[in-house]
Amino acid sequence: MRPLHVAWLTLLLIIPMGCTKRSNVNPPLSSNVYGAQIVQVSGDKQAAGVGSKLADPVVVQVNGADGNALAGALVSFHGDGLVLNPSEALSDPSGQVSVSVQLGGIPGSYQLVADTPKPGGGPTTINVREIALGYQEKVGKEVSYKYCATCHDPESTPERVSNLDNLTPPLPHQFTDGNTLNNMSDADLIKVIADGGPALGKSPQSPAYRSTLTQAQIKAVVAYIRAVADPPYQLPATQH
Amino acid sequence: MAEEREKRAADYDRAPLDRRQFVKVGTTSLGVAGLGACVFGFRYLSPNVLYEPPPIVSVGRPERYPVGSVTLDPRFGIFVARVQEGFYALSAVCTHLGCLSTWKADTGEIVCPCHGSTFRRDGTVTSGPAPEPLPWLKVWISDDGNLMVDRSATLPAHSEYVQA
Amino acid sequence: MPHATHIRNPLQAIAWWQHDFRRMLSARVREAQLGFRNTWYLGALTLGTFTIQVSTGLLLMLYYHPSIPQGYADMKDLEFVVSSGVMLRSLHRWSAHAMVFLVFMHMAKVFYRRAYQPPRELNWVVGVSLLLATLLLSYTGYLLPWDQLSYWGTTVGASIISSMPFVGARLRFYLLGGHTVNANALLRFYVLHTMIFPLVVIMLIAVHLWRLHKDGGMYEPDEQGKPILPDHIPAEDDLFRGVENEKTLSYRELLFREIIGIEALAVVLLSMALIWKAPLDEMANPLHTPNPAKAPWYFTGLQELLHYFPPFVAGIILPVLIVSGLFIIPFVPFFDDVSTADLCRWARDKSGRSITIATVMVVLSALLIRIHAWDALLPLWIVVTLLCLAGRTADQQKGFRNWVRSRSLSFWIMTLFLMEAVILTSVGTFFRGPSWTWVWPWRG
Amino acid sequence: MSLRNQFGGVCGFFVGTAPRRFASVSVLLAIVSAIAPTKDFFSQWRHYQKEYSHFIRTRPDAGRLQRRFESGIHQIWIPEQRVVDRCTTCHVALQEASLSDVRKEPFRPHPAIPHSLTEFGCVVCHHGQGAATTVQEAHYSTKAWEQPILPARYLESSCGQCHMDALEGTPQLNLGRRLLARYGCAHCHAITQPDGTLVAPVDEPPSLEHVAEKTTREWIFAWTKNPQAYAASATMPNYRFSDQEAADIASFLVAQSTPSDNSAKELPQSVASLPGSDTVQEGTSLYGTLFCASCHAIQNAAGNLVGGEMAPELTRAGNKVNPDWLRRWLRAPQGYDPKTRMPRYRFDEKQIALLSSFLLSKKDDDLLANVHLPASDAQSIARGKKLVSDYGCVACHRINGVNPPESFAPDLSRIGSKPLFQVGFLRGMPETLPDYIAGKIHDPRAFGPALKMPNFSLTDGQIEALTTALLAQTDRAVTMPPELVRSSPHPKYHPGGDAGRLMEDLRCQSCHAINGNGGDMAPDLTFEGSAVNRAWLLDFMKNPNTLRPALIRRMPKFNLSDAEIKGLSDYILSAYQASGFDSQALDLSTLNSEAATRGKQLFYSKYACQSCHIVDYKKDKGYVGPALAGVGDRLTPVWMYRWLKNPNALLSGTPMPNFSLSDDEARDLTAFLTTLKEHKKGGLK
Repeated sequence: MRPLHVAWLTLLLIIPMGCTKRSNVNPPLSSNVYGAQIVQVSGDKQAAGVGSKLADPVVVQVNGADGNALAGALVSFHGDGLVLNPSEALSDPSGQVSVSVQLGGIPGSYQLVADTPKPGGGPTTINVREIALGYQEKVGKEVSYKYCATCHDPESTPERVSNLDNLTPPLPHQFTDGNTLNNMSDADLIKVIADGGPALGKSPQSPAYRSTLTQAQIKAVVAYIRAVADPPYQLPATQH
Repeated sequence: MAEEREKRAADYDRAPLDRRQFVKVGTTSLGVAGLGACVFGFRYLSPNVLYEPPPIVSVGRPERYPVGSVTLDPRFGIFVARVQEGFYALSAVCTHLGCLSTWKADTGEIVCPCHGSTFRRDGTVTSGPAPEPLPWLKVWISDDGNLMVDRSATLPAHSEYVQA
Repeated sequence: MPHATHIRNPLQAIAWWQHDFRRMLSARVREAQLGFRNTWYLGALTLGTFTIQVSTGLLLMLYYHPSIPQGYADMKDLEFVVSSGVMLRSLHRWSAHAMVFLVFMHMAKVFYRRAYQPPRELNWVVGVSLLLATLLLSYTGYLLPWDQLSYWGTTVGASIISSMPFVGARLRFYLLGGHTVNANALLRFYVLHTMIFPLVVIMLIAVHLWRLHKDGGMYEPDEQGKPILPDHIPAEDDLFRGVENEKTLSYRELLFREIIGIEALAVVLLSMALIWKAPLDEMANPLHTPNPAKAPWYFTGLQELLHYFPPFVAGIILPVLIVSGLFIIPFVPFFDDVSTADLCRWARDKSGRSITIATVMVVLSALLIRIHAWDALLPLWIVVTLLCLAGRTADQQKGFRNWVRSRSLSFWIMTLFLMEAVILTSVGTFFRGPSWTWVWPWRG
Repeated sequence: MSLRNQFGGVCGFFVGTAPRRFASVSVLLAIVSAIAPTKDFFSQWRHYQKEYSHFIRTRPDAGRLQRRFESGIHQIWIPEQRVVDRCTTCHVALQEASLSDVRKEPFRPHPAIPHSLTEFGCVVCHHGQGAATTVQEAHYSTKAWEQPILPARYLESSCGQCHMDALEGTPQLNLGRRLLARYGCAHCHAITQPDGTLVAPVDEPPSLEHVAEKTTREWIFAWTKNPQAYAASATMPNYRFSDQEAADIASFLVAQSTPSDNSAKELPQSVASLPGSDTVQEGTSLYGTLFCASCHAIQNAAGNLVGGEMAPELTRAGNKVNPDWLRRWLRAPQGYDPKTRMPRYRFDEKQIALLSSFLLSKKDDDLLANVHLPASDAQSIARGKKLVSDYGCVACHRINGVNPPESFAPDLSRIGSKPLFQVGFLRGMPETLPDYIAGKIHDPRAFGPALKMPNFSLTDGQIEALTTALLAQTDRAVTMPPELVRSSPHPKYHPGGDAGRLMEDLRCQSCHAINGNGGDMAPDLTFEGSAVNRAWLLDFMKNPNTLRPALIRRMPKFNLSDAEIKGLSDYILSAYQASGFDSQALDLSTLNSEAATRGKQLFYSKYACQSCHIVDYKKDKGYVGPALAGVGDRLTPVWMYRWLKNPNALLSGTPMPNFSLSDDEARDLTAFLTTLKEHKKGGLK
């Protein structure tokens, strides 16, 4: 008899608790518009400090089967370690949804996944990569903006005009050029930064920074190059 | 029914004490509890953290120590010495009764202020009551370029010199 | 005098040893005295908490430095790195609360059993002194963790002291070793808590037990409610004439019953210590007074009084009245001799005394209403209601009303005091929020 | 029934007789007292250490990791700094660089930073409770420890507790500190930094003592209502005044205004007196050729701001200024506001007329179209005066008859350690200090409509940066031992003498830094006297041309007289000398033609200098560094030589790398560079 009483009491207590908890959650969005395709509009591959909000929102667009933008489609966002606002939304009249992204606290790449339900069931998804910079990568970014970017970055900004077009071939690689730079070892990168292009048989247009930068700064630049590499840099298997 | 229960309880109360059983069970249980308390006490009494300098200490940049110098680091009770062959470290704790010895630069020897033991710069005893030479301690250069000494690791004398 | 050859096991040895040792505990007791209902074992349990306090306190002293801020850091170490340290500290804390509570209970129980009657009046005085010593012991220990709770609790307590006329400020200065609660105060409280008050308490306990034995062991009233003294025990009851005029071996019944009781209490306190950690706030910050700053719970009743009355009244006059009242109760037979029936008789005739009593009640109520002390008013009116009830009751009626009728004046005084203490303390502890305003504890 | 009986029976068995009671209680006591040590054994940190020792077995360097791992509670104890950090008990692998690919907490190694773990411990930077050995107590806010772990995005603030100078690794902190000074936070709030100095505001809000001369009551009304409507880049925040309040303030400001020194001066001729031609067109091109855009910005047709941010945006200047005032201002800005950063250009009458006509044409007819203010009366002025003093306008602006307020806004020197009990959080916001600070900057009035702090139009990134900078203002930072504070001295420098007065008049230090004082828009002049040749300097002053073709911002032409140029050049050449430059570091006779030939070789092939510097405008294209055509005229050989050997020694922070040239190489390059001369007709006679 007594255990039964306890069970009843527990049930009576638990049910209202469950109910109140439920009522705090917003009702999930729903939509009966189904997109055939989801594409990324802007905001990918941004780099920001760990835990920071990205400067620009990530914008994706839902297209219908005819390839035109589709309004009112449900798009939901996920991402390990990311704080996403909103986590789901309906596409606006131009078929777009924008989401503000706050990076996680661990340096490295983060995948933002946006998906929308397909007409036949199941989602269609797109992956967007964002980059969180730790202390070393931040130092590398500062150093490379000051010393490297004028030649290695083809984009000009109000503060800095790109010098890339003024160089004679072979032209420098962008730091995001993972296809080339991922194949170079850390030691080689350090060497070419410290001793200039000729150290690896490359162009003398790349000066030697051994006496200008400290070893820590050079390592930081390498860390930054690794962080922004596209496709992402994979650590070689450690041999011991 | 309630009366019955009361009666039974009263019976239990009145039941004559079986002294042997009583003592056996009681003391055994108390013994178990006491033993537990001893284990507990042992664990409680041994501190899990120590507020002492760790055995491995950094004595700063190697450049601080010129060749031919013997420097007492009183924080850690060690001598850092540099000779032509390289660096070595000695415990500054006199092997006699544990006083902190000092380096006399004018006479070039290590002197214990308590009972007058004197040592050479390599730790060997020259006079006084000290029964053993000052032990050599393990020295190395850390990744960030500081001179490190492990006060818990002694070495045979003259076995190892560290290059800056 | 028992012989060493009689001793057959260690427990017996303890009992004999105790018997020899200044006869602190009677070797034999009358079976009638052993029942739980008589004492609720409150004295033994209090002694048990004190034993726990001493043993845990000694262990805690091994990790405690009475200095700022190390004292607080030691609390953190006890919590985080000392094996079972947090349990030990919690045990010390809960058992301190339990001790204060049990001492109060013990006093009330002894009082309501009229166990203070001659020849036990001296032991009653010792008991009241033990109550005060326990409060002081607890209060001085309250500061040692050096967190916000303890710092401000102590500060509030110390300012109650300073409200004494003429000597208050001076006394506070000596107690704290300065004008504020600071490093000196911490050291002084440490010495008081770990040396002086424990010694005082131990000595008082020794006297208390010795007197207990001397006054005929545990109190047992006869039919008329008068105490049975050793030399009044009827001869036919005496089966152990060779040893003492008592019945049962005390080591076998009394000691074991009490040990079981103490063990059970230890189980309860240990479980509490395992479930609830002793509170620890942020480190003491003299620049920030938490709102409300509360004294330890056994002083919140006093603090509640301070909210209503000027410090001189609440901090000095009332406590002095209460304490001296407690001390003198056994020495003034008047309180015991005047029964409720007498009181009612007074109330019925139109003599000056009835008017006096009525006036006292009305003036007291008016005063409490004037200062909005509703919580203090409540027990007063309950007592007045009960008295009126008793006054309207015919003689020889049975049941509760008659029981009320047969109480003495001292019963009413003590009941009023205890009710006030319980109500004021619980109001001060649970129902007072920031700036000592009324709050409902269940509303956030 | 039977259950109850059974229950009674069971109870009876355990508590029935006194021995059983005794035994039961004793056993219970034994069990209960065993719980505490058992709990201790199953503690969180042991769990993590066990997990770690399992984890490292899967690593290739398992043996080494195993040897370096020691179980038990670890602590970093630094008595001098009161640090007792036990974080390493669970974060066991902080010093294992070989685990750098691990992303699982608490086993990540610490990234490489300039400090070792044992130097400051963990809590000094990361906050949280270092003494704790449970996850909850160590990381989160508890009753016994208020400060939770600092979120990663504000972590740079911890560096700012000691480091006052801009570090490479702390872009956000650096930005935040710049913004603190730039947005005038320090006008109202006192912020004492770890080195004991107050944050000095760098914005210069104009004096309003003569404001009626410059603009109208209507404009002041519109501006006060919403500064950003007039100029999107306006620094002045929006106080959300009501129409009535804005009108009262405008009335008061006009009423308190007094005539400036300028008002007594003769009025320069207006554009109406110029003969014919398209004056606005001419004025526009004059605005361009005078490089006004170096400091002032104007919105272009596409809505983008073009120009510098040092001086006010001029997009709608025509709505604001009184034409007479503008012309007097262009002639002598200091006559109106002695503290202005605007130089006194030696404009001629025509230039003033053209420029003013151009600026007056920059207007937006909608801005003031709907502003119709009633005539101002005494009550309105009185109300305005009260508002002005209540809202602390004089903390920034000088206004007649209102004294600067004292301790007007809370001191923020220790805001990073503000106890949470002092903080009034908004409903629904996370109750942490960073969130509170960020929320307060984002929308101060949300914390109470009566609060005076205005709404600054800041981006999320700027708010994050400001929060970071403010979080650096901790108790620890303020009480930091001076030997730990890293701060470079900030000497005050003002050039003296006649030349000094001229330099003040020209506001050289608005753009150029000298001895660590001044702007960073133009080259540092500290060692200019050692660097340049006299003839070149004279020529340059007369007709400044840029050395960096890629730059939009350039040195304006000041129309200096020959005497002024001569005096100024002499002063620069004698006063701004680098120490030890007369040494015989370079034997000029060795700079011969062979050396120059070798130098040319080095310049073009070995060091590929042409990738950044232009020598031959036809061939070379690099424009990272200044053009070197004519550098032989400009720079002295000794300077060139020393510069080539170690640029950073002469100008710290220069992007020019140190090539570690040998003495010979440096000499040869110098020889080559000295041959680079522009054969122009010389400057001054």
